[in-house]
Amino acid sequence: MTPIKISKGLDIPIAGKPAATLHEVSHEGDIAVYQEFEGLKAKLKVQEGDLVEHGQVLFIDKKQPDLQFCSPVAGTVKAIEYGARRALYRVIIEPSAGDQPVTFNRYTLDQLRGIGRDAALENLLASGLLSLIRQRPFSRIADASVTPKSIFVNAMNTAPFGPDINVAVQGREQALQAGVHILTQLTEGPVYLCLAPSAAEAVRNLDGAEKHVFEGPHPAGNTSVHIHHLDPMLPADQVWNVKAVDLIRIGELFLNGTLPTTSVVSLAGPGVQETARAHYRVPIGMPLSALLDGKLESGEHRIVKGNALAGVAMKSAEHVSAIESALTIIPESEEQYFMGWLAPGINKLSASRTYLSGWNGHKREWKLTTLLNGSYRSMVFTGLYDKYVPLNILVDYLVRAVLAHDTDEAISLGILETDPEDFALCSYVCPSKMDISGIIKQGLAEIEKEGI
Amino acid sequence: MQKADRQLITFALTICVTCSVLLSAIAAGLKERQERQVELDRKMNVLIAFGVDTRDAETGRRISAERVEQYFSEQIREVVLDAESGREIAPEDVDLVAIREKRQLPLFKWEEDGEVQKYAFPTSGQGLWSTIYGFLALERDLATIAGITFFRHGETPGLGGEVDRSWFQEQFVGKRLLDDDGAPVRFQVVKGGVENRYPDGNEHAVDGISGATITGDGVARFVTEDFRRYNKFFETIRGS
Amino acid sequence: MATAKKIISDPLSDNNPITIQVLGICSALAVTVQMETAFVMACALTAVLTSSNVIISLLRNHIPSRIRMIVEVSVIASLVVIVDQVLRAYLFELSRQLSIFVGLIITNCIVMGRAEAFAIQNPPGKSFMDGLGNSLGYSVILLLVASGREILGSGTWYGLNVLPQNYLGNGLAVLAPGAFLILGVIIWVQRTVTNNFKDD
Amino acid sequence: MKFLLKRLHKNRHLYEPGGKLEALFPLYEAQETFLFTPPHQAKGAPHVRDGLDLKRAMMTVIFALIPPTLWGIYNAGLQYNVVNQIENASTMTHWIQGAMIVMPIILVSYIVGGIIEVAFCIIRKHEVNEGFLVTGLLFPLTLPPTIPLWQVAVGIAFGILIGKEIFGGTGFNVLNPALTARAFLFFAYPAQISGDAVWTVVKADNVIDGFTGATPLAVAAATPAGASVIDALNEAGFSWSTMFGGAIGGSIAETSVIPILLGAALLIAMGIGAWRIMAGGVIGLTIAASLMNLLPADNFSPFTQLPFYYHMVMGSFLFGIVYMATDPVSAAATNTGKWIYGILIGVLAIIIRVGNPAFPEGVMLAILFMNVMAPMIDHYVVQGHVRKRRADIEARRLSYAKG
Repeated sequence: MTPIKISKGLDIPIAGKPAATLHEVSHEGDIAVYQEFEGLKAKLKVQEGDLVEHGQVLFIDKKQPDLQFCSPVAGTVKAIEYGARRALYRVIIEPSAGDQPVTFNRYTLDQLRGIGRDAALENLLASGLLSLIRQRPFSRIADASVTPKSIFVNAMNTAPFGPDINVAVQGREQALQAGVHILTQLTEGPVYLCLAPSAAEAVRNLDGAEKHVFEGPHPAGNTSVHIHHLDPMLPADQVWNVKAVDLIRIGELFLNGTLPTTSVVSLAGPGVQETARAHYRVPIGMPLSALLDGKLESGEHRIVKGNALAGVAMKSAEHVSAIESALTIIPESEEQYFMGWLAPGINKLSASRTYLSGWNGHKREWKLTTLLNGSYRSMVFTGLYDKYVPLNILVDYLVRAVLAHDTDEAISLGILETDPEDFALCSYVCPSKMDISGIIKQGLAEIEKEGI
Repeated sequence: MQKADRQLITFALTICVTCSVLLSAIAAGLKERQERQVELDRKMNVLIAFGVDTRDAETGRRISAERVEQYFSEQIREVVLDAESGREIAPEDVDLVAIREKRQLPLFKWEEDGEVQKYAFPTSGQGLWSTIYGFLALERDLATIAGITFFRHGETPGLGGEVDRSWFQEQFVGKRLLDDDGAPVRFQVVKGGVENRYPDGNEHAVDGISGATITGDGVARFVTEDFRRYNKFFETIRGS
Repeated sequence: MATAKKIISDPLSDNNPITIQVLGICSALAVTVQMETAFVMACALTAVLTSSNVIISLLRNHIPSRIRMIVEVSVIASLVVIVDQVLRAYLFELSRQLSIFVGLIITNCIVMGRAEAFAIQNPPGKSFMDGLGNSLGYSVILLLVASGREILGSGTWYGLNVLPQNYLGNGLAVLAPGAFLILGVIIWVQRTVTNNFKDD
Repeated sequence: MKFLLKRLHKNRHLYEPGGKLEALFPLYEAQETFLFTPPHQAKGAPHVRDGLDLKRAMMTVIFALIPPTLWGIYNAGLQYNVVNQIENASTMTHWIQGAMIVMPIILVSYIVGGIIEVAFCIIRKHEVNEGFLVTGLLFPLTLPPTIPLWQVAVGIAFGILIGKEIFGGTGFNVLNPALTARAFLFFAYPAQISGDAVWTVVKADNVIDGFTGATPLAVAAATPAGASVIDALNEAGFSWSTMFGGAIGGSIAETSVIPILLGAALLIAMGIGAWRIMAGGVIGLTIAASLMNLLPADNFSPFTQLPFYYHMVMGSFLFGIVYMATDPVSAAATNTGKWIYGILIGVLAIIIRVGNPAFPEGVMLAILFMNVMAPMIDHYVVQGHVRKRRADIEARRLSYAKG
């Protein structure tokens, strides 16, 4: 397998890479299930005080009513909380011994090679795990009524930081293989498996998928890059994608017939004590406070669900996500440096060569903080962004088209092939400190609303 | 033919006829005055070249047409020369096209007490962007410049456009177009100033306009050339 | 009469033919180097515009609509030629400086525009007011631009020295782009002050 | 430094909304962010940010301007001392004399420009943008040392008002403000700046024999038909090597090639200056000048016969292409666009220089003209990209479908 080499991009040398070790974490207390999907309108199926079984439906998607979101644990619905505009925020469940877990269709590994699309979708919808599969364009939950052109499995991670599939797959090799088989049932096209050069044998030897190795700096591990190089999309195309770590859970569902209760989470970032930077198998929905207790450095931190580039800041009172398996902890900072514009820049990391660190600083690790390193300014067209997006896209002009609400232009410039996370590096390097990902996200939302 | 069409044509005809009659009448009525104005303008510029103050010192207004005519009837005599032979042409042979092509050369003589004191002739030529028009007046010796005026041009304001400024024109007064042997010189408009190039002075050169070398070169060239055209005639006068 | 007042005042700022409708720019650029030429041009345009408005208004019920435009042009052209001839006979030097721009009043959108937009459907009295108002709107801007250009360019105003003798003339103000710039600044200031500027 | 920061913060409340000096917040912000990096945090993703901000980027341009500025100061003094025949002038006296000539020009530019910039920031209630620091230095460096100070003030005021603020401020301007300012002076007061006059400060009563002081471009443009421009230049004291070295009269920072190349190297090394534009300019100039050389010498001005390596070191070409043409706000932004933009600047500069005797310095006009054209170039590059992109995807899918 000759690797596909990606040259554009940047590996940010941020400290806090998670070790390749896996620790089991158990939890006795309350569990929370979040409505964490953008654009999803939830319809509740339980009330406060109800007893729920493991695998029982908590809420459904109004748009795709077959898609059910289920409880990962048996217990009592302790509280239902709402966010802005009375939208469901989360359901808190106090675990107790259940009578009978809700079961799903169970298959052997061999059966899975040919169960057919309908059987595969039935389990995925009933369990809610279809929500782990995303659909391009717009990166929404896969639409069961659509047969995708192809499916991309992302078995690599180049962003700082995410779980390592080599660690997560340990002991779950069969489940991952089962997941790949299920995907082959969902599309008539190929299932692509995108691997890092370091992929373990268990991942490398998976059966049923077309395997490709991607090599290079971030965003070589982003699905958009894989799609772009393997099977580029035209505006009318629809493609599904799923992360390999999530595919393990899908495989477990089909092999065991019950909803998986745990997921592998990577805990990383400069805010985590060095010894605690590792992978954890945790009960889905457990409180962050319980997981993070005693593992962080002193000081104020930002807890990020996902990686440092594209993740979402969380409150410490929140819980482990059901769909995102990375936690990144970044120290907060408001430090002001004297005459920063004059400093040689030995102690300040920059990808630009205006700082000394831009010349050789990427060889060592940096304890980066949330400091913006500048002020917001108006956009200057420099072509700088293009160096960080290996997608044959003129980023400046795409951004301008979105800002001008020129959706036709944005589509012809290729916005539908992208995901906001692909532009995270642009925001990272932007001297005007623009939120490029946010602009692209807004553009995608506008196009989705207007229809293509 | 329908009634509407007939009305339309009648109306159109009426408008056309009314307009043309009105315009013809006005044009005919004003023609003489307009021609006088053109003539007056030309004469005014000749007077300026001769060094007559055409503006009233107090009011700043131009002198009256009567005064101009008075100068021309009393002190100025206009003749036209044949460029080839250098002789005066009979008034009936004067041809405007030939004058424009410089085959016939108009010449103005300034007379005092029956004697010619100064001569003036039109001079024109290419500057940088446009043709520059002017009059050049000579002293009685037919070599020393008595005055020069440039009254029409399209040069860059602030650069070549400075040719119509008095500082530029006044330097010409007293300069000579013949050398010591009586041969016509190549007159010069010197970039960077006469003083710099000729520390001892030069009576065949004036200071150029900074930033307008080509305009200056043009002026020097056409003044020299036009003088040479007239010089054939001047030699006969000097000879007599 | 409120409407008559409005007919005159409206084109002065809110609906100024030059700064708001951006018409008649060509002559505004060409004749504004000095106040004198600008003033004569303003008078010429006022004469043409008011009389063309009045004449076309008088004829409005007789003009067959099929040849409406051509009649308007004939009237305007005749008036312009008359003005041009008179200038040549009585203000020769100025007419030479104004050169073809007096003749080009024929194609000045303001004149034709007012004839089409107003005079053709209003009585002579009102049309006269409208012509006068628009002429004034045009003249004000023309004279403002000319003031700016003459003062900046030559240090004089209407031929009178208003700046110290050793003032160095600004050559840009004398060139046509200078008129563009001054006009642009006038439009900028006017739109900022009246907040008349609408995006899209 | 903690002490200084504390003092700054102590007064901050005065300038914040509701404070007594609320209207002057841009001034406070400017001084605080001049002294200290701002304390802002990344609001959302990405949660870590690169160290580079626009202030640093602009300061890099200023650093890159230091070598030509220093040379300009030295040279202004040197020219003064030579022309005025100052006896026993040492290097030190050149420096002092030059500083006395050049520093007031730079100061006037900064003070007048700064007042206007801050005034607009206060009216428009936004932060003082650092772009003005570059404009305020670039502009005086393009002026001859003989420029009257009032013209510097008028020029920078025009450049910032008409070149920038009228369009809405930094980032929205079409033209490079420094060049707009220079073009304004060029057309408004041509006698002082067209390159034909004496460009060395001369004491009123001390003019030496034969000193004409025209710049090389003026000499070249005025070479009479039939003569060789190189000979004319040599006669006027401008050999290729003297023009390369730059100890001649000219605009403050444009005369010497070496410090400009130093600055260019710094800009390219730091990744701030667009090397494609610089390279494009050099290529465009070379092509255009070489094509001109092919014209029959008899029918055209001798200036057409001048080899490109002379054009390269004459006038403000290098200074313009390195510092002015690369201004990211007014230049082309696409990579292909940058090549086209740079090449056309080079070509146009030569055409204007050689073909238009009234404007011996074509670089400024070429850059301004291409500033206006840059959005159009980019538009076509982007449309080409869109077409190619789609064709590419379709072709790849087709080949994939075939196996």
